[in-house]
Amino acid sequence: MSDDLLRFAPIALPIAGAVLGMLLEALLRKPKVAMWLTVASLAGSIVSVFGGATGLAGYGSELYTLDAAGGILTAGASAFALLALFLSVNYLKPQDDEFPGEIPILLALVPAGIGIIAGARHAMMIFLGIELLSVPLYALVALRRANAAAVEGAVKYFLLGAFAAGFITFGMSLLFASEHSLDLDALRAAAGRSPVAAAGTALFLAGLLFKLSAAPFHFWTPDAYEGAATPVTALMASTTKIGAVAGLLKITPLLPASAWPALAAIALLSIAAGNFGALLQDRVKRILAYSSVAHAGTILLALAAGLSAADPALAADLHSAASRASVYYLIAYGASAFGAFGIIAILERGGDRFRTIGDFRGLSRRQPAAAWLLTFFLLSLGGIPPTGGFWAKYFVFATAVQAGQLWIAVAGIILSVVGVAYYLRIVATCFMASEDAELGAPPQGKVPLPALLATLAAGVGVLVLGFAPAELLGLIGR
Amino acid sequence: MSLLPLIPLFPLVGAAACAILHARTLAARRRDAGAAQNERVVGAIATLAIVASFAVSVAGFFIIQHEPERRVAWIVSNWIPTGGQTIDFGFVLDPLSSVMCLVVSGVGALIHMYATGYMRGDKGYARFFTYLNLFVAAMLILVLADSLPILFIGWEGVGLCSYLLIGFWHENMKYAEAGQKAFVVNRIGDFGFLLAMFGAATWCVDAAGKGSFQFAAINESVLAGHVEPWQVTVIGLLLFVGACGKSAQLPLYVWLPDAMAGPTPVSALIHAATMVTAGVYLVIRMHPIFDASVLASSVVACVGAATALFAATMGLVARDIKKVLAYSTISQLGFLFLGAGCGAYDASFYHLVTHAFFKALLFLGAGAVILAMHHEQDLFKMGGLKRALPLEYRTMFVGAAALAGIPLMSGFFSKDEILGGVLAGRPVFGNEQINLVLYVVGAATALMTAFYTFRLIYLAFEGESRSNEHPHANPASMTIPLAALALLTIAAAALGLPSVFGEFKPLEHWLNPVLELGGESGNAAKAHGLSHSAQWLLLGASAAIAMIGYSLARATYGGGLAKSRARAEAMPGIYKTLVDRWYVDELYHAVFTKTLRLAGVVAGLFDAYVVDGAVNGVAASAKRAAAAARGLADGKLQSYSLWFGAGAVALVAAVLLLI
Amino acid sequence: MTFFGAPVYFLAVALFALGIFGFLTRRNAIVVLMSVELMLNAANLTFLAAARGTAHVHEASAYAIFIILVAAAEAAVGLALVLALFRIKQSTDLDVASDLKG
Amino acid sequence: MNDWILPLLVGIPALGALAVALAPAKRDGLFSLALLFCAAEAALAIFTFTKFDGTNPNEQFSFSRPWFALPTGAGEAVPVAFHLGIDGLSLLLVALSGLLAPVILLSAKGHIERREREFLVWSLVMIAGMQGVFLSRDLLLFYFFWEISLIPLYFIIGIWGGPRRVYATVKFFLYTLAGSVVMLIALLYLAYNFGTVAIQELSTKDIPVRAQLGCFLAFALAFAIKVPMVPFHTWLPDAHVEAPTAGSIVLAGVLLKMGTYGFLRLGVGMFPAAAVQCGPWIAGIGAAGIIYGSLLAYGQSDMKKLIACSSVAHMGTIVVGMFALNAAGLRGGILQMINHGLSTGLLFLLVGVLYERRHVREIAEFGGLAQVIPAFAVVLTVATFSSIGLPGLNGFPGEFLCLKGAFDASPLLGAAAAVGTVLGAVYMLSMLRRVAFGPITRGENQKLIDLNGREWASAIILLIPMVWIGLQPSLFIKPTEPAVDLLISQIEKGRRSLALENGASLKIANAGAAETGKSGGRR
Amino acid sequence: MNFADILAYTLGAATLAAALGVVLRRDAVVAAMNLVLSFFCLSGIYLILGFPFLAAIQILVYAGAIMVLFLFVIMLLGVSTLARTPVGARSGLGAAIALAVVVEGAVLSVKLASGAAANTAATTETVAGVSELLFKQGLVLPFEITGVVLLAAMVAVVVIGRRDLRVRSVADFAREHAFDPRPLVTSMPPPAAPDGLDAHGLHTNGIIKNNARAAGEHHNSEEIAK
Repeated sequence: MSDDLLRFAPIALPIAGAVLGMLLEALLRKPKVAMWLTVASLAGSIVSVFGGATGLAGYGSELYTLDAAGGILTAGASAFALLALFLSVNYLKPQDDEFPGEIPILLALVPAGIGIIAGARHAMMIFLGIELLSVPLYALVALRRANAAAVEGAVKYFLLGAFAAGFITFGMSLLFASEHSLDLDALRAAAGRSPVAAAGTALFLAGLLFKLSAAPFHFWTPDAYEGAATPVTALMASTTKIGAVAGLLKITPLLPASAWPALAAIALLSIAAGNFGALLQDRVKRILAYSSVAHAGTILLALAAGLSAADPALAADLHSAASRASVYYLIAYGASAFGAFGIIAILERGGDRFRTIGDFRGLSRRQPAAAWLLTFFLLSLGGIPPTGGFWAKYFVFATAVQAGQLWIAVAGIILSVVGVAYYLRIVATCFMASEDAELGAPPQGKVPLPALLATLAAGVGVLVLGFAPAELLGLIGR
Repeated sequence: MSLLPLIPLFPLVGAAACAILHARTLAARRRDAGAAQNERVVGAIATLAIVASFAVSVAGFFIIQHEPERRVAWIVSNWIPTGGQTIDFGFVLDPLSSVMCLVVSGVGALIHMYATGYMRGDKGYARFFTYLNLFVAAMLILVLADSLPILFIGWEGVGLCSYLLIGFWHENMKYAEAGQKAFVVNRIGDFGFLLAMFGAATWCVDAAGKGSFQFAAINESVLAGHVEPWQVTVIGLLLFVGACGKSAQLPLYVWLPDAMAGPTPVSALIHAATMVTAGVYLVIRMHPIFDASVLASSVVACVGAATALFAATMGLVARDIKKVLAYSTISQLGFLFLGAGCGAYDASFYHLVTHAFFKALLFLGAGAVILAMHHEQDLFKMGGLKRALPLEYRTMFVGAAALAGIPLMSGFFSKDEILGGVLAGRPVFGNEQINLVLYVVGAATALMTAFYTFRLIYLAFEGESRSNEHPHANPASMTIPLAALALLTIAAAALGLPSVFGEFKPLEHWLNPVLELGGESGNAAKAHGLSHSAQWLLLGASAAIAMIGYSLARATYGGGLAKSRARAEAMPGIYKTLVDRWYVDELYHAVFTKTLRLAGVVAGLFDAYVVDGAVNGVAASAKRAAAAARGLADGKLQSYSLWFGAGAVALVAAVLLLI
Repeated sequence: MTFFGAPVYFLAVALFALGIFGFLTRRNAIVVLMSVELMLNAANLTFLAAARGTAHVHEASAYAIFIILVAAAEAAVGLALVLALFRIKQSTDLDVASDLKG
Repeated sequence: MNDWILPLLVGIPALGALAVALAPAKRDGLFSLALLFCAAEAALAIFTFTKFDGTNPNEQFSFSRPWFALPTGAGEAVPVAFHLGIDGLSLLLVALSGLLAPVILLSAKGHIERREREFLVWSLVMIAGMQGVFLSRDLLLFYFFWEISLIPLYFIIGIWGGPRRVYATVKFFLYTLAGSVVMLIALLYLAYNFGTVAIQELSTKDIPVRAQLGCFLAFALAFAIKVPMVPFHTWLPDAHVEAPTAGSIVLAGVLLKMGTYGFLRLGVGMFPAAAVQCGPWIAGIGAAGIIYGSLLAYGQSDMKKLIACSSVAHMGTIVVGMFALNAAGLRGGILQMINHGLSTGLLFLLVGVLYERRHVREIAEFGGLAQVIPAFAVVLTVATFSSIGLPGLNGFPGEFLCLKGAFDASPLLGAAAAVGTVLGAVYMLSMLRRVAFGPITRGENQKLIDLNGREWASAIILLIPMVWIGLQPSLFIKPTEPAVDLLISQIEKGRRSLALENGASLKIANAGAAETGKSGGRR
Repeated sequence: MNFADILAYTLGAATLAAALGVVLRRDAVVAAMNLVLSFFCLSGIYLILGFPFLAAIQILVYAGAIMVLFLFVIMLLGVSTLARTPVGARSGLGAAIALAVVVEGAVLSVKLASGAAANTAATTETVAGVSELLFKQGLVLPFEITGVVLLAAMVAVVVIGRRDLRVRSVADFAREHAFDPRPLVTSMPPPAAPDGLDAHGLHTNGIIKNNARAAGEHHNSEEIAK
């Protein structure tokens, strides 16, 4: 019995935390309780993943079993949700006169959804996981419902999300119609046999690519990121991709191996759309949003490579390489993106001053620590060596080269150099503004401690990944 | 043997000492301590260093007598390991280099003594002697080197010192430009020398196929025939390009007239006695190459003759006393190459030695005149100095006589030997007539030389004084060297009397081991070329040429300036071109300097707009794409969903097609 | 020719296409939400049509139920958002919500 | 046994950067702390040079710790190690960058007034990055340090540079990054197809000629941008003009050498067949670069830009020397890397001296300085003549060997490269004349003060090795000779495999091999 | 073509007509009614397909709960405002995409139909069978998860829909939250940038474009300063 409890712990704990939190919130009217409860449940989820919740068989294991990579993804999502909670603790207080108790509940449900997707061995589980992941996020984006931008962002995110849900369900129905089963292992075995199944997978894929914010489906990302409050954006930047990639890792094998060029095309399109979109941007959150589109493209590059081998033996190798690369990328990119948004959240402290690049001018003189930390995160996003971002990019392109797609790798990596240009622009504004240029508005009030801790935690994560990639690689590999 | 390395070492130490003193005077000047007292010390150190080196050279001269090959070689240390061969700091004292050492250090010492007087009161006194000592050291290294790269050290060393000394008064931009021009033209010559060096090291391989930079090895390999003829010619020509650069021959002579910007002792030492002869020394040292390749030696001869004639014409009309001597130096060097080109190496070396003496004498005399006339250099503003400067007049007269080739003077014998060598020497380009033509050119040059030499004497010393300054006497330290050089000029005649007066040829006999390398090829061919009667005829002709030149000059310039002016106007066209130095300077300026500057500007523009343009173009196109990408996101949910729908449909279609 | 062969799937695809058409062309938030419902119903129909008469009957209806429940959840959140938008913009026309751009 | 040296060589500046970043000391306290670390670095570099055993061709003092394994499917993985080693090829460069460390600090003291702490941190990180590049024996580690060394210079130019600094520094960063990412792809290709990223193993493994060519071209692109070779050089003048003096010294002194060192170690070392195949082309471009660079320099009116263009020409000489692929050329290439570092470093130092006093760099602004500041004029003259290649100073041995190598490879190439010596004299001496000689044209030049103690110290640090190499180059060339001979045997192996590849049957191959063997000059 | 087929065809046609009505009618209320009609027809089809339980659920949940919610919201927003809802600008493109989906769908359904074996064993769906799956074993976990999804939806709706504690009339709330057209970036006119530097003190002709113009030209909703 204890095995089953342990097996479900990574997703059960956050859900339990949310429900209990809601009850206590209703009864005791003290938001602090819900917050600490969520913290405990998320921490419990992380601990349970490393405590051996992965790879166990048991009740309902044909529907839900966490493997090593899935475990890392769930733990990552829970960690990022935890950090987002810390980030938003007193971010919103000045705005909405009392801290809405529901935020911890919503924050707890997001990693639960991702855990479900990560462990899913059944298509419906993936769909439900996506829904459980998305609904709280819609609410979180629209948190400051008095702010027109937030509501607009949430509406766009929701409507396109519902549209994607329509595609996913119809895709699943086609899969069921042709294979009469939604069990992923059965479907993988039948991959490529019937066109209807392939079309169904493609539709399912479209929904997931929306969640990943890949190229043609990415237009919601800048608006949602800009509309939402910065801690929520930090959460979205780091976790939505984990959920999407967890789903993609399970759905792409259903596609016939010969379909990899489609994925590769979307990957390159995303990198280009993301990088070129951000090049002339003036508002920092939109820049980071477009950069997340580019990073989505990079991950897709690895997944496309993972798909491309015809004979089964090489296919298995490539798929494991692709999943290793993409999981590493998610954790490294997630930490860097979270860190960058964390810095912006600390600087904003609830206000809306640090919106455009102009506000960052001469930051290195006013807030040197913030400037250097932001630079570190941006370098990691750009994939410059001493940071985790470098190894992430390295492993992705390693998978592409292993799959023999040299020219696609070269194209992808040249486009990513364009990406570095706009990170440098932000860094240049912070450090290299001319002496006499008047500086952006100074942030008022002192630095909120929990937010600082969260951002520093992300920084340490990126640094450790930068200098010692072996640890995480080992964890994923096992 | 152990003291031979001291020869180049003394001047080096002297240079270092003067440099330190200069640095102290700089510091002292700021506290304006006694400069004069300092000058005496510096002058003494510098001169002593050269004298010591001269003494060791003399000792060396006697030491090598007893050596089997009259040759002593020593290696100081290894220098550059080039993978194949290792280049060492190797030096050799053999008959050729010992005489050169004697000339360099001897004349050098005298000029140093003269300079102590000439430069008195100049605030760069110590700096001057540092450079002068450094120059002598470099020249000695050049002469004593036993391999091409070590010779190249001396070669570029003297180039550096001539750059520093020409531009010594660097306050005046024109002098600085003259210095730069000298170095750049030398560098063009060095380009040829460098390639010749590599060619020799690569192609002149010994029996075992191993190349070497050593003179001995190269000469021996050329003689042994291991080198293909075209390669020998290429090396020969490239060596000659280097020699032209250094010895101011036709294409690369333009820097010498401008080099007169330097103080006069510099002109005397560098641009008359030592550095300019380095080219001839190189040709003589590598003579097996020129013997082996008819084309190379013929080119040397013809260029020599052409330069001699060309420079002499310009000498006729030069107004500046030092410019006259400069053109005469170029012309005499042309003579040397003419002789060397026809195989008369000992004759041209003999003329080299005598020329060193009397040209140095003339320059020092000119210096004395200039100093006396308070730095006035224009001949037309001088005159009647005979009475004021009697010693200078007599010594310069001796020098002029030697230069003009007045019979019984050393110049006469050495020039005659060369002309004889031309007639009896190797047929240029394979046929005899060209030798005859070259002889006629040589004779014409000799005539012009005699004319302009005595033109100088008469304009400067004869007639009535045309300037209002009253010349003051020069200090003893300047007059003693003049006298000494005059004696040397006269004594030099004894070094190489023509064979018709009996077999007393110490210089030729002394140089045999070096010039005998080729067995037949050397001067043996010349010895029995001319019969006694031909030799007498030759002597007579040379004497006649000299006397005609002397009398012509006396006639035109004897009666003072007015009459001579009239005669000059008689032929305006030629006079103008000669005065403007055949417009060569303008030609060079237009051809080289302007095109180079234009090329620089064009390269700059090309770089900024084409190469850089491409880079910025990439950035601009990226920005255009970025603007387009931003245009797509127009904020309307409908367009987002259209993209979504289109993407989904495309994806499904792609998957269906790719199954 | 029996309705339950190809025609039922035609109907499902038609419903799905109409849902997409409604979503892409209508600018009224409510109608857009209704179109999404249509697409979800199309999926239900396909599930059930595929499982007709087979042993997976119960499985298909379970999936249909799940989809209906999720549709309900989506509708609720959607309408809440529409209301919030209306309160800010006094209109449900989606072009009004186009300030975030670039 | 003494494998502690190399990690310390990289560690000292890194620790120094950390110490300076955290130390609470006030303004010049920080500076002396940084100088302490730099002095230690210089001492250790010289110590390494002396302890280096000049007879053994392969790497010494190697320090290797497993870092991580890149799984390449089917169970096995490519071991990536933190593997440092020094051998003949990198010895001189490590010594140079160690030596330049104090010079950078000393020259920075004068003109870095604001934000010293950041500057000191960045320059120390820069030095650590450079040493890392020269010492790493693992391709991935090489790439890791290669990109890390970009960041400090980005900030040094960006924050303390001139008016167009942001444009210049972004251009420098992106240009170099674009080249190096292509190298990353080639690096990955090698890792997957040959199962190792250790440079030593890759050099011994005979890679098929076609693959060699592909990888070589990818690596060559990255290094050509870094050297810079002519078509890719436009970032250098901008970077130099905008960089502060210390930035210019480190950029010209060491950063450009990473390109040539890369060509040597990775280009020729690992892909000899491709190097033999592309050698003449690259040498040709190098020779063109010499002439083009010299013409560019001649047309400049800004002193710093002139020296920047001159270093394009000098680097062309090094490339010509190296890709002559013979004993003399390789020795010349390696030595000339050091010479260029020293002479151009000194030239930039002197330009910095003038800039600190007059805050202007146009040559026309100066004139007749020899009369006002004679000591400066003397050092400037020595630096000019060293960069022209006057025998007796350090320029000559290097240039002589490069040109001899080029001549041995092909007389035409030798002649083209030798033209550089003449053009070099033209533009350098005209610059020297317009700056130091002639009358004093500007009033402000009257009151210029001569070199102070600090400036003399940094100049002396550079002058001593310049004269020493000039007089006794064998001391510096001897230790590199075994490694160069090893490289030559590698090239011969490349030639043979290339001949095998081209010659269809074995017979033609033998004839071909014999032919190419005998007359090195045949192209 | 027995009776069931005829009935199925008619119901199918009716559903299609209703769906067209939903999509094309300009009036939202009529659209909602059409949707309800289509749900009823669908439940009829489910009955014929042999899924009585599903037919009931369709009516109860879809028509009963969700459509009521829609109508409630339509009423709340005021029927008049929803009378004339314009069609989107680029509806032509939307139609094209829908048509493409129809074509692809048709192809697939033909393949699907041919593939499916025409089995006649009419094992109709029973409530027991479904509940066995949902509550005992088989699909229990997804069912629980849908529960959590519904919970999440509830919390989300509460967060979004929460009315401010300070009760104010809709009018002044609207005024207070009206969108202030001031451009998002208080982009003052770019100062005369010395030698080509843009408003941000950054170089213009390099990669950093002069985006003061770009920032000024698009206006954005400024967060209403509290």
